[in-house]
Amino acid sequence: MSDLLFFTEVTLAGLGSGALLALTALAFVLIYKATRVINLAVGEMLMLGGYLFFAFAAGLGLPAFAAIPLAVAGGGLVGAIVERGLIRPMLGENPISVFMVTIGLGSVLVGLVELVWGTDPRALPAFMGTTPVFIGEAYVSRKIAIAFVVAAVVIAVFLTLFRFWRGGVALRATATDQAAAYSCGINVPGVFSLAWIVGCGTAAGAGVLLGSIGGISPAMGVFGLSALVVVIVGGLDSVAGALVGGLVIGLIEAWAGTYLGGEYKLVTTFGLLLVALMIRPYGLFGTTEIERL
Amino acid sequence: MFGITRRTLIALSASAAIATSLPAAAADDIVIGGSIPLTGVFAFAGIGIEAGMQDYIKILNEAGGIQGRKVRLAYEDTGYKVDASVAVFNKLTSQDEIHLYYGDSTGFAKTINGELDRLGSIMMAGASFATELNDPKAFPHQFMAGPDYSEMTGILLEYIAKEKPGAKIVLVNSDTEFGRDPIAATKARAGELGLEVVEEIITPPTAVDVSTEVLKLRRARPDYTIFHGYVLAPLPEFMSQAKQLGLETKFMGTFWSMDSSIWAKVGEAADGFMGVMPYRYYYDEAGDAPMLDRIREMRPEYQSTPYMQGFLTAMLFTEAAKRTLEAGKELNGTNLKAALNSIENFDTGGIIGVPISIPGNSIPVGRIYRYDASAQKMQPASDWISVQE
Amino acid sequence: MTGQSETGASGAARLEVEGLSLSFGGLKALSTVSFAAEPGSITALIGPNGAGKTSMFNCISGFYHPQQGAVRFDGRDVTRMHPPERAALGFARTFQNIALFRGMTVLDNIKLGRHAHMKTNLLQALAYWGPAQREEMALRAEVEERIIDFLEINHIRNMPVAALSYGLQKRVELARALAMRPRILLLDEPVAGMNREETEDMARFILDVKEEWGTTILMVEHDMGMVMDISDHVVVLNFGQVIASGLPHEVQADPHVTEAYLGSGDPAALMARLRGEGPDTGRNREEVA
Amino acid sequence: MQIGTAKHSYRADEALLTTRPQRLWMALFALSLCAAPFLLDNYWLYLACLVAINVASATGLNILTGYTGLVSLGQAAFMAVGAYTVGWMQLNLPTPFLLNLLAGGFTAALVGLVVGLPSLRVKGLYLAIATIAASFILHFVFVNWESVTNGNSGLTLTPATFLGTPLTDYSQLYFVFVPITALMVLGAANLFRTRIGRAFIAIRDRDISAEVLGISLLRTKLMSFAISSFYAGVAGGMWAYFFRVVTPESFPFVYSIFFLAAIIVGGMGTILGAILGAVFMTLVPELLRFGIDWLTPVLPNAAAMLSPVRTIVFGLLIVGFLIFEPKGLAEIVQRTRRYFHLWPFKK
Repeated sequence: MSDLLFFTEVTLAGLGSGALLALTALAFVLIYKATRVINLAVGEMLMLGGYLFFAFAAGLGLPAFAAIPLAVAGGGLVGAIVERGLIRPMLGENPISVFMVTIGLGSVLVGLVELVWGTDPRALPAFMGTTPVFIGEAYVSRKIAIAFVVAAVVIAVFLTLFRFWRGGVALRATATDQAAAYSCGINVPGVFSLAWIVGCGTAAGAGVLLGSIGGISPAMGVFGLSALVVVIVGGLDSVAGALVGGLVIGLIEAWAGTYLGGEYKLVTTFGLLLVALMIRPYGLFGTTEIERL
Repeated sequence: MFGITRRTLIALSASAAIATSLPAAAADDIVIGGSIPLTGVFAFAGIGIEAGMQDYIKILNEAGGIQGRKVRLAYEDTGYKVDASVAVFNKLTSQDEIHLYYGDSTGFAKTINGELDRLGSIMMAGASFATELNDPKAFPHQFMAGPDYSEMTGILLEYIAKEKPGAKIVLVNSDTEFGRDPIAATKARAGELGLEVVEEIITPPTAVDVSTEVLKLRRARPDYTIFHGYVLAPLPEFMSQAKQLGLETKFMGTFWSMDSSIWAKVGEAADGFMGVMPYRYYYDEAGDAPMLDRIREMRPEYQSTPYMQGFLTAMLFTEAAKRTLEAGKELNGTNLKAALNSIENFDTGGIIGVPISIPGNSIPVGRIYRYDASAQKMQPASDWISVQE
Repeated sequence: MTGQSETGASGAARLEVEGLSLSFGGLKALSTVSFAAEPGSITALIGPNGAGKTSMFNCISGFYHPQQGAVRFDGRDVTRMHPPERAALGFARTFQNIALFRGMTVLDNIKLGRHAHMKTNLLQALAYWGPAQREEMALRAEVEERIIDFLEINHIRNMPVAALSYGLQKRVELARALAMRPRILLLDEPVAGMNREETEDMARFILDVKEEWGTTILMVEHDMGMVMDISDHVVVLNFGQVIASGLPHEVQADPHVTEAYLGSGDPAALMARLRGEGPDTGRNREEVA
Repeated sequence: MQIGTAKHSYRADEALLTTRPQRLWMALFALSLCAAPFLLDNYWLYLACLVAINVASATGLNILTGYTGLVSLGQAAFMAVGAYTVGWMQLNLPTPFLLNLLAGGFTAALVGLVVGLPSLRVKGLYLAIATIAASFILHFVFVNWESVTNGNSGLTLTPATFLGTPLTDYSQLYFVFVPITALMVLGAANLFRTRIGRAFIAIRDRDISAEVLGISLLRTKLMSFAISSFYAGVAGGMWAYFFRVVTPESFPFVYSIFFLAAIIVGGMGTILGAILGAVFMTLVPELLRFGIDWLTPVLPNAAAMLSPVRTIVFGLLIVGFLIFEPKGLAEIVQRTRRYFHLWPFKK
């Protein structure tokens, strides 16, 4: 096989996993944009999404087209509960404290999942088919190809909504200036809830995709850390940043994993993160926060 | 409901039922201590191990115990965390007089080794088959109830060399202590046997998406792919993608990947998976295995490979204790280990298909099995292979 | 840095600003501003809102770096120095919006002022050894006897700053600035947001500082009554330029000044303010939080 | 309340323990620490040693995060640096173990300085994330720098020897660890009586006005990083002598979260807080173990619930304290003290 074809295939695989990263990063961005909270529990929400799908599809025997929306809705519901129960009481507190609350929340979610479903890794019921996909001569794993398409569509929908839909505009306004948005009659608490519902729902959906590729386990939340790198590189408050950052990190991980070895994947990602922090602390597309005297 | 498997529930309640229905402890009980992972990433193994040990102890006690003394298992969950295992060890050894101990991980075996040497009163075995532990000088009070990881891959290579001389091999290992354990030994042994290792793939411990690794595999086009350092994931994804690509490679694994119930859940993609297994399977109908008949009598449903491991470990523990007491010696680490090493051509009741000897810290025998998806069973693909020198 | 640190603030310094220009992007905040604060005197910097007073202060304390011109401290060019170096030299300042450390007690806040003049290193600090302990004890004694007594804040020394009234917080900030052994004291609106009584107290303390400590004082202030009462010298800024300077009564009579103030609001109120009448305190309290 | 005017009373006023009851309690506490090894069984001694190690490291993190306001999720990685240094020295050099511990501390401090560099550019959450990145990079170094770290299998240490005796059992280690930890805690307490400690707090509260007071942000933040990682390094060194095996998997990322949780639960920015937090967070999972023992007769599968329940309790403690008692256990202790201070005169 030619080196060029191999490179193309690796690149395509990288783009595919990059799309998954971007989708997960989107959950970070939505929540951060509206509420200025870095939700480290996004990884665990993703895991929960995988398990909810598992429960609906394997446990209750529902077909995939019903189980997927239910899993996403379940994620959204948990998001709503978390926002009302944990995040709103912390409004106005030090952002670090809120960040730590989400770490605690992540731990609780992992424990609950272990309690209910045990710790064995499981495979999700297959619903994506098995025929391999070829782009030209280049092979792409079918699951990865599907994940790429789904992630791309979802991100495109979000970008459109942000621009044209009232709720999206309200979210952007809230992100820019909460007080001003409030005085313009925007229901700011409503926007907060909405952002958490949509963000956690998105994470749960990403969990279904990820779980169908690699199986589910209570430890799969670590994927959230890679997505965190994506948002830092892309900019915490930028949807476009999540998209570009996700693809970039996906590509770099794929190249590093292939040409250096699998053990270099994480270290390359985090090395990149450090460089990004030193050069552009607020990300490629993020808004610079101005320090005030 | 919600996909909690029946097996898990049964195993949990069974283990707990046994734990609660313990007869009142007598003062001269022989206590086997245990740091056992009933939860955490290795719970699947811990639950089976615990059940296996309990069952053998039950059989033994029903037959009168050891010189009239009952045997009892005192264990706690560790969640497969080294510090928790050490805490459990200290708690249990503070509560009971313990001479035999089951440990749950390589990390624990190494960590507690100094304490074992200091105490001098305990012989330990466990769930780790780490090559490093197979060294009677460095680990004089420990052993493993099977071949170490390098010996396991050695058995696989032996088989490959016979089936297809000069075969091309790819090694896939997880980037953990467990995963990297046999790499060096495997490469050396492959060279000796005239096999060619064409690619080494290391996956990050948290890898879920293995597309790029599969591409590497495709490029290397091996005859055999040997996985080590995993229980299940990401093997099925490797195998189904390889099948999609029409790769001819045969996939192989080591002991902890060999349970047939975990492959049953994978379905069709699992067909043809091979690996090395030191024990017989629950459903093996071989005529020379009275212990398997006994197990099937006690437990009508399938028991996992870790169950067999626990069962055999308890058998060897108690055999060593019996030999020590029969020789009129004190129960301590050194005497127990000496008694264990005196085991020669020992009949395990069919748990292992050949008589075993334990001159050192391991039992370097095993057999190649192949998974048959239609029967949902592992079928023997070779005879018993010994790599004892 | 130099010998004066042992003898306290005896060496009042001369501060000179020469041809200073500062712009943010295209916006000119200051253009060729020059003035001087003479040793041991009180100089007030006044001007309507947006005249560039705070920019000026930030240039002097080293937060902003002017594009042109120089700040001289006793003839030494300090324009490029970082704030901590300036502090070591004898610059001390208070902030318009109180910049006390709210998690600490009054005493610790004041002690912090001395930071740059202390020598305890990490090892000594961890062990709290002879030199470290001696230095801390000397500081405590000095703070107690020279500053806390002087500013009449004995009763609050162990209270957390956050629990104090606004006026007292301003006084603690002054105390902290004094602990810095200032050779020049920069006061950014020292009486903003205070009531009449608090303002009078503060004015008295500022005069006392000048007399007892002999420190050079430069202040920005909106309360004209107070400015006219205690200043030795007044500099008026408007649109980033000096439009007048001189003795208080001279400045008050300057038509440019009147015009500058008239041009920026309600004429009657501004005239009254310029004359130092009425209780107008310039800012409301919410803004200060 | 006027505290005397005579000069010598300033010293009394600045002492760590100012009242008689305080000194009495401290003496009692010290006495019970000395008596503990003779009263506790091996299991509790093991826990006591572990607590000592965790207190030392949590105190270090508290200096950085609680007092200086720089959030770090890299404490476990710094401990690992200390542990590897000590392990390597123990195996390759004839140096005494106390010197090795110090060297572990200094190496960790050096690494801490480098990791602290981004703190000049970024702060708050971004810094926390930079420390996460640093810990993953350090992990990579531990796995791949085989000549020093022995790769994935790690280092297996010989026991420390003190005055010719190998320190192997827990009571021996206890008598080494507890004084070291006590010294470290005392050092931290001292630090906040001096200019350096005050500068840390100033940076946490308002870094810009700290600069005007002549506090160099660069130097001070890095100093805080260095001290904090020094503490972690020494704690990691003790850890190495305690477990005697150091592998890349010995100091997982959740261990860093554990320390952050410990100072949140104990109380950020108080010496007492780090101690209480580390003790509490180390012992709670063990106490749950006993809870499971009692529950087993009632709830048949209690044993299999221990680990998930521990995970849940760990998370709930973090969340609960942040929402309901953000100042942590230290504040509860203070409240109790005030209550009893007035009791029985006032309800």
